[in-house]
This record gives sequence, C-alpha cells and structure tokens, in this order.
Amino acid sequence: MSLDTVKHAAESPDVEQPWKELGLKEDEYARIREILGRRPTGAELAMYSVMWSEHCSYKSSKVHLRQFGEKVPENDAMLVGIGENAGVVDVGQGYAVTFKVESHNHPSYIEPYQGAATGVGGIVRDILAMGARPVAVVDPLRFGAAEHPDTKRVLPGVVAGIGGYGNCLGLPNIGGEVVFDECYQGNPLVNAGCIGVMKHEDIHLAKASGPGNKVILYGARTGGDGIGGVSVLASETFESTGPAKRPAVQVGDPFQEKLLIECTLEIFKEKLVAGIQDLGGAGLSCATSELASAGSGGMRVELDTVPLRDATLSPEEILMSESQERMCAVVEPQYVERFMEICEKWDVIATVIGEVTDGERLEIFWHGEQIVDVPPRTVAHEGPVYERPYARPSWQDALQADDAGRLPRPSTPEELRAQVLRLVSSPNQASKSWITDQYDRFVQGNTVLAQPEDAGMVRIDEESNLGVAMATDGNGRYAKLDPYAGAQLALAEAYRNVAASGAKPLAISDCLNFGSPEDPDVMWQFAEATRGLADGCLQLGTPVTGGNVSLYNQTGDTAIHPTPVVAVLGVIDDVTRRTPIAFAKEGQLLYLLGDTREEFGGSAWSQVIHDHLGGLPPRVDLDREKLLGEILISASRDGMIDAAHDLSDGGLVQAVVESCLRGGHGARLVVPDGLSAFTFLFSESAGRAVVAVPRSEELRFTDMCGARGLPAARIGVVDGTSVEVQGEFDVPLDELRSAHEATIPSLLA
Amino acid sequence: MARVVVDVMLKPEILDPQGQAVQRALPRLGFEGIADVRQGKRFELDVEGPLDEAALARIHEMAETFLANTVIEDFTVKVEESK
Amino acid sequence: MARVVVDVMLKPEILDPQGQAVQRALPRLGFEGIADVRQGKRFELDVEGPLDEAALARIHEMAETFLANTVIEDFTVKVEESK
Amino acid sequence: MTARIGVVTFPGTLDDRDSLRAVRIAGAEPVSLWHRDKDLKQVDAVVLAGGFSYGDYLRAGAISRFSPVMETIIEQAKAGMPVLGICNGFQILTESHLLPGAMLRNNHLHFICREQKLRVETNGTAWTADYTAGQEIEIPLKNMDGRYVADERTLDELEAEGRVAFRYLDYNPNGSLRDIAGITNAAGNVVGLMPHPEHAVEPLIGTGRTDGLGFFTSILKKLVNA
Ligand SMILES: Nc1ncnc2c1ncn2[C@@H]1O[C@H](COP(=O)(O)OP(=O)(O)O)[C@@H](O)[C@H]1O
Ligand SMILES: [Mg+2]
Repeated sequence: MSLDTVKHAAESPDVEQPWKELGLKEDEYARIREILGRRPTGAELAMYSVMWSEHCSYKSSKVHLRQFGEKVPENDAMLVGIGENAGVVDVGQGYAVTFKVESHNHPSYIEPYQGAATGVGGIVRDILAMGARPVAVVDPLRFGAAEHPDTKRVLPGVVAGIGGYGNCLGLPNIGGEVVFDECYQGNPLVNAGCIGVMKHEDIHLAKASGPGNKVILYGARTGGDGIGGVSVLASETFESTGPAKRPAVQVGDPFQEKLLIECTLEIFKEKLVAGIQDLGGAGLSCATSELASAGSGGMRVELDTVPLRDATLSPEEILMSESQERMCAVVEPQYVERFMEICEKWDVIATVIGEVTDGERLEIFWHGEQIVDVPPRTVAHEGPVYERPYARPSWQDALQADDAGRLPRPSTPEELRAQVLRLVSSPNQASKSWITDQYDRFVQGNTVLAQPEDAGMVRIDEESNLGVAMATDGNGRYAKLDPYAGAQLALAEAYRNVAASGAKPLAISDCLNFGSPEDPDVMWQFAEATRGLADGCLQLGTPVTGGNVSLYNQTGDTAIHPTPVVAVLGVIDDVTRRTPIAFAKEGQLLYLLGDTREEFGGSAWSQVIHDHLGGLPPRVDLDREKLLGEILISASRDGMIDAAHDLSDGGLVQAVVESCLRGGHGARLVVPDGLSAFTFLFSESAGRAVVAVPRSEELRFTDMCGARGLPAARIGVVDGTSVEVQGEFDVPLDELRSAHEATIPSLLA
Repeated sequence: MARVVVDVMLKPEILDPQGQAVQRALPRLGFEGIADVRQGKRFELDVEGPLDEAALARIHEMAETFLANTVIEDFTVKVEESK
Repeated sequence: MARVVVDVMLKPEILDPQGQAVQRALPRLGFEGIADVRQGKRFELDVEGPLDEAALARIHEMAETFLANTVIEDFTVKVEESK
Repeated sequence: MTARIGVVTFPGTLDDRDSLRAVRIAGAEPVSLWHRDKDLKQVDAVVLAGGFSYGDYLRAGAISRFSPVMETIIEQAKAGMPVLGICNGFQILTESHLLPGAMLRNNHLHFICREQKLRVETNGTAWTADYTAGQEIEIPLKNMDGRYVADERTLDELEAEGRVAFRYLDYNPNGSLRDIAGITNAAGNVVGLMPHPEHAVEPLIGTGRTDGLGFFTSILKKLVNA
C-alpha cells in the first residue's frame, strides 16, 4: 500500500475512505473534509476518528458538563479547573493536590485483569502529568449479581488487575466501593481514582509552546495493541451476545510505569519541561493534538522516529495505538541532554519525535513525506457537539409511585433480628476485605486511614502532619428513582464520609456512568444527574475539578442504573486528630446525629428483604449535610468524639455493626421515642452519622450540637460483646462477624 | 498415563513485559546475542484413559476456553511421548 | 534466526498451587479425567548467529543460573526446528 | 557518631523511602544506595527494601540479584556486614543464596495485605537484639510471592541451629513451610523476612503499632556499641 500523503489526498478527492468503520458519522466525515478543504489522508482520518469518538470528545455530554464550569462555588482552593488532565486544589502550607476519577468499564468486561490494570495505569499518568507525585488510589467498582457466573469471571480479574498494577507502583489503595446489582451484568463499572501531591510551583500543564522546543516521547515502545481500543470500544454498546467484539486489548506493564513515575518526578524536580501530556486513549493522536492545541498551535512530528515494538506498524496504526506507559514532553533545546540523561538513569527510552513550530498547524511526516496537516484545535478541542434529545421516561412516575414504605415490615423481634443478619451478610453490605486485602494499603508509610474506614486518609507532610482524605460514593438505585436527587445523594454521602473522618471537604471529581446517549431516557437521566451534581456542588461549596464520562454502558435496550460516582477530597491540618469508625472504648456514649424519617425507597432493606426498587430516594438537605460536616470536623479537632461513622445504605444498624466489629466491642442501643425499632434500624435518611462520645465530653458535645441546631439523640452505649437493641433482640458479635465476613469469600474464593 | 502439554504464549502483537525484562537483563549477565525473549506458560496434563481423538478434542477445547485467554494468548496442544 | 525453548517446571516435590487450582477447576467446567496438572514457564529465545555447541552451552548456563532457580525448579533446553 | 545504614533502590523498589524513614526514626543516618553503583558509600549495614524490583518479572528478586550493588553486598555480607532483606529484599537474598531456600507464589494465589502476628524466635541476630526470644509482635504483611520453601534437610538444619528468626502466628498467610516468616544466616548478620517492620515504626500509620522499630534500634545499638 502506498503512503497516503497530504499531496496525494489533495489530488485524489474521490478515494473511498473507511470513515464508517472508524466510527464516524456521515456528517462528521463531511465536516472533516470541510475543515481541511480536501479529503483527509489516512493518518488524518485515523486521528479525527479517535479524537471525535464519544470517549475522547464528550460530544454527547459536553453541553451538560458546561454547568460544572458555570455554577462554580466561591472557593479559594481551586488552582487549576476543568479542562486539564486533572484539577488542582490548594491544601495549604504550599501544597497542592490533584485528583481525578476515570472509567475503564468496557475494556474490563472484555479482559478483566488487563482492563482494570490499565485503568489504574491511565489515571496515574493523568495525575503525574500535572506535576504531582501520585500518593494513593481508589477504586469504585460495580458488578452484576453476586451469584451470577460471569461475576466470578469479572470480579476476581478486575480486583487482581487493580491490585497487580497499583501494588506494583507502590500506591496505597485507600478506598473505593464494591456494589453488586444485576443491572451491571455485562456492563461492570471499573472506575479508578488517583490523588497526587505537589508544591504549588510544580504544577505542570499540557501545552506545547515556544517554537524550537523539542517534543519528546518517552516510556514504552509503541506496539500494535489496543489500536483505537478504548476510544472506539467505549463509544458503542455491546451486542447482547456478550463480548463478541474483541479488538486488541492492551497489556499493562506496571514496572515500566513505576520507572516512568520516578523518572518524570526527577525531570520535574530539575524543571526541565515546558509542557507535558500523558498518553492514554487515542495515544499519540491525542497527545500531539492536545499539546499543540493548548499551546500556540504549531507542531511538527517525524512519526518514523517513534520507537516501535513491531516494525510493521503503519503510520495510521502508530497514531491510533493505545500502548500503555508512554508520556510526551515539550522541552527547551538546552534541557534535552539532561532530560535524556535522567531517562537513561531510569532505563526509560526517550526519543525526540518533533518540535514546536511558529505555525498554527500540526504537521506529521513519515520518512520525509507529509501525512498530516491539520489545525490541531479541530482535532482536540473543536470536535462535534450534540444536543441529544432527552425526555423524562414514561416509566418514571410508576416507579416513583411504587412506594417502598408499603412493603411488609418485620412484626416480631425474632423477625427483626433475622433481617438484621440478612442485611449485614448480603453481598452489598458484607465485608469487602476479601477484595481489599489484595491491595497494599501500607506502602509509602503515610496511610492514616484506609478500608473499611469512611474515608481514606494519607499524610502528606511528615513535619506538620498535614493530610488529605478521599471518599467515593454513588448509589445507582437512588439515581434510578430520581437522577437529580441521586447525584446529590452521592455527593452528600462522599462529603459526609470525608467529614466523618475529620477532614474538611474541599472539592470533587466525578465519573458519570450511564447507558446509551442515543436513548432519550438515558439522556434525561444524564441531564438530571449533571444538573443535580452541579447544583449540589454550588450549595456545598465544593467545585468540580474534573472527571470522566462513560456512556454506552448498556446491553441491547437495557441500560445500567444511572451511576454518578462522586469523589470528594478533603484536607486535615493534623492527621493525628483523624476520627476512625471503630467503637474501641467500653462505656462511651453513642449519639445519633440528624433526623430519622420513614425513608426506604432504594434502601438496602428493600433490596435484600423484598428485592424491590421503587418510590423516592431519601430527601436531600445539603444545608443539613454542611452543618453535620462542620460538627463532625469540630468534634474531631477538639477531641470530643473518638469514633464516627456515617449512615448510608443499610441505615443505622449497618453502621453500628461495622463500628462494633472494627473496634471489637459491642453496643447496647435504645430505640428513641417516636421511632419504631424498624425505622430506627433500617431507615436510610440522609444527613446522619453515629458518633462515640467519651463521657467526659458529653456535655460539651451536646451543647455544641444544641447551639448549632443539629439534632443529637443519645441512643446507647459501647458495651459488651453483642449488639443489643433493648426490648427487641441481641446478636453476639461473633455471630455478626461470621455473617458479615463469610459472604464474599464463599461467593468468590 | 498419557501426558499432554499445552503451551500458552501471548499473541505476537501483545506486549510481553516479562519477556522484555528478561531480555534486557541478559547482556548485564554476560549473555549476548539473544534478539528476543517471550515468556509464556506451560501446562503439563496427566490424562486418564485413552488419548483418542475425542479426548484430544476435549483438551483442545479446555485450552481454548480455560487454560488460555484467547483475547490475548495463543496456545498449542502437544502429546508427549510416554516415558 | 534460531529459536530455542527453555521449559522451566517446579520440581515434583514442590507444591504447585497454580496447577492444583487449574486441576480443581476442570471438573466444574465439565472436563473430567485429568489426573494431574502442573504449571510452569516457557521461554522462547530468538538467538542470533549460529546455534553451535558453544552457543547451546551458554544458553544452558543461562537457564541454570538465571531462567530457572534450581533450588525449586528443573529446566530443559530444546532447539526448535526453524519454521 | 551514629551508624550509617544504607537502603538500596532497585528499579521497582517501593519501600525504600519508608525504610530510610525507619532508619532515621531509630536514630541512625539513612543513606540511599543505587542499584547500578558498586560503591556502598561506607555504610555500616544495608537494608534491601520491599517492592517489586524489576516488576517481580521472571521470579521475585531474580533480576535484581545480578545488579552491580549486589556484587558488593554479597561480598560484604559474607564478610560479616549486617544485611536485612524485607519482602522483596528477602527474595533477593534467597536468589543470591545468602539465605537458603526460595520464595514462591502464595498458596492461595492472591496478593495479601494484612496486619500479621509474628513470633520473634531468636534475638541472637544483628537485627533482633532488642526483642526477647519468643516475643509476639504485629506488623504489616503484603506480598504475592511469600511462600517460603526449602527441602526438609535445610528446614531441619535451620530449626536445629536456631535460624528460624520469625514465625507466623494464628494464621499462615501464604503457605510458608513450618510457618516460617523469616530466617537468618548462621552468623546472624544476614536476616530476611516477608513482613514489613518499616511500616510499623510510627503509632499514627498503618497498624497503629510500633512493633517494627526494634529491627532498626537493634542494629543501631549493635553498630554504635561495636
Ligand atoms: N464528569 C465530568 N465532570 C467534570 N469534568 C469532566 C467530566 N468528564 C470529563 N471532564 C473533564 O474534561 C476534560 C477531558 O476529560 P478526559 O478526556 O477524561 O481527560 P484525559 O484526556 O486526561 O483522559 C478533563 O479536564 C476532565 O476532567
Ligand atoms: Mg489526560
């Protein structure tokens, strides 16, 4: 096959091109021809097709995501906002933190281990590209029904992949989620988040400026794996027959990535780069066009200098390859030699592949012949934008009318007790330590809190004990009942978790996992969820710093529950003041903070006992969440509480059982006046937490709650070796522990 | 008892980080002249009963659906001469 | 270029949990009659230059000192017919 | 004058910074060593830290064992220099044949991370003098290839000579023979173990216990009093 040069393309306008096979729509192809004033070359077509895919261009979601930039709360912490590889916030003492959550859903269904592993690799490079040292990872996961045979294929592979990659990089895994629901059958969600730390002056941006500066590709050689993989894959639905489509999968090399991290940090330390970009989805097409587009525009690349693993790759394939563990840096000429020395020190291959020009076009050459000549903005930032039609689904009203409050409730203490045991041993409420024990949570020696705590927390300064905390949450059942409220409940829960650990919530990242945007029902869910999240962030004062959208999580006509996953980042001045969840001291008083209402829609109880989903999710009150957060943070700082646990799915009883098992002490509970034991134990009203208060602090604590107007009810005491609800039932801790801990191993081991 | 060997190797286009690491280490150990190293898995199966065509077909199926992950790996099935 | 294959297997007396896990899974997948499974490693080396006795001796040494850990593993070196 | 304790960084080493911190907290002077340098910068003892050097490719520790720094360490260890191998460091020590036996994939085939109880079986090594023989400690454990194996004769020899330095208590996390968590050479200067004392030197972090600090204070006292 002869080379399709720019010159050749101009001379042969009528050549048939495989735009359809590459996933482009007819009008999109026409627009490319219009932009270029000719037909694209094969290489140009390759670039546009991957960069204009849903995954890379956000063409269906962009119009909704705009709100995150428009409804921005007053927040002095924001240093870099949406639009970069990841947002950056100020956490004080000259430190900045960058964090982001991304999805690797589709690749993880096809090849669970490598899909999940490369998901971790990708998000870590995003964080690294901002100039930060990655310090921790989190992994919100969703799988099909726990008993389904395919879950036994997908889950162990995903978990091993996340562990295999993250452990080998030396990044403590400090949090995440594992949720089972049959709606994720065939569409597991593998989201991965990373936190990085740097000094303010070390923030780096992805842009190529300064004509004459060199463009250096470094890291792994480029191979034929995953050509167009992620971008094309994540932009279409699977056939209902399962993973029939098997494009080349990428294999991760965490060892190479570890070298890339250390090498890049040393390069940053010597201030050798003017701009930097990781290579992820869409590979070199993305890196070169984004760097050029964000800079002054001009860049010239000699594509034949790219080090290859397979010498037979065509230029189109090289541009589309998603080979992992690569980075692209823009370096002033006088620093190139030192840059290369550092790469050599770390056994990292580095090659000058081009330079920044004073023009405005991205020009790519292959053995001297020009194969790409495009305005980079049209590739990277000015892709198609769709106003997809959306409408409230016809079934939404009926779903909401199917009130969970009408479900039969336990009528005897024995029944209540049995339901408590069923709840805490159900796959979603059971202990996840079979999974989290496959992740290294100790590496780097800074992990103050990790699973099963409410939030993960790492120390970032050894002298001052400054630390950051993160929690990720999302409840697809709530979001299905009401996507606007569901997104806000995800935000509220993550916010509450961070506050419960003693850290002050600062900012958020999100991963929006939805079905096909071509379905107006799904698009409505998406529109509602983004609106809810943007409004919620405005109200809570936590800006969205960045995130990721994953669409087409759908098999046939059936979409997953709308699943917005929210990661809240918090800061704590002194990690020694952190609040754990464990009830560790006999005699301490248990207080329930917040209001408990008859709220069972989307609850764990309705799912576990009645396999029911209907009604409305718990009411959202973000002002209350804020107040609760302030109380939890003050109480932690001033030593008024020794333990705190947020209440969410499973309600009070779930939280108390977890805190008791963690601390190795029982609890004696009294049902407060005006509540039934059932509602007290299982309601999922938001804006609540349970805390353990030393007796000496009781007055101070209740005075504070009273003065600030936060309801605080004394519900019992840490005591004994069982969880007892007075006048109702008593379950020994041993029985609770085996119920809670046996489920996941017996399903998966 | 018959012995069947199933060799499973990553497909040629798939990155083999292990093989690469081994290859890069060799010159340091004084072994020159190895142009490429690929690392794979070897399964030795002891098969009961006669190793007829049906049995081999079943082993082939086992290799395809279980021993190898054909998304990223190729495999071969060989009967070993009995010792 | 010549291809040399080095097979590395755990010594028979060493527990092989990977092989065991495979073997235990087989009946569940409907494959009966496999009495034992051992899992090992296969290295495919592409060797530059002539594959004479000296070259083979060097590869043998490489296998003994590096590719296998002879405290726990046995190995064999085979020349593959060029394709 | 305090002792200088080196910590080696191989490509893929992860716990080097933690080990340097542990050395510092114990009161010794931490010194970074680089795998490509034969020069040990006049350190008095060396820690081979945990991690995945060379990705654990081939076998854990197999590639690192052939690095320039190991040439010197092997030579000096034989001459009596104290060396502590933690996790991947232990694997490197067995691959180097400074310690007998070998490390294999955990019997359950998963990576495992847990707070692990151990018994310190001997305080007659350079790295355990601050413990009492039989003392029970709890420190983090995290590995993929932690199953210690050796032939029966070697195991009997280790037991007879009091060279089983640490044993897992309550739960054997990886199928190690005779619950062995760590061993020492005959001279007591070279010690290897799978669990991570360097992650248990501050009350704030990890398990909340400081049971691992004794490794670093033991060696410091030995070197300073020498
Ligand atoms: N759900 C979202 N919320 C906020 N910002 C988002 C969201 N999805 C994507 N973004 C932002 O859009 C930009 C492009 O996203 P993405 O393509 O995922 O980045 P990358 O190229 O680094 O993978 C990033 O700044 C990202 O943070
Ligand atoms: Mg990026």
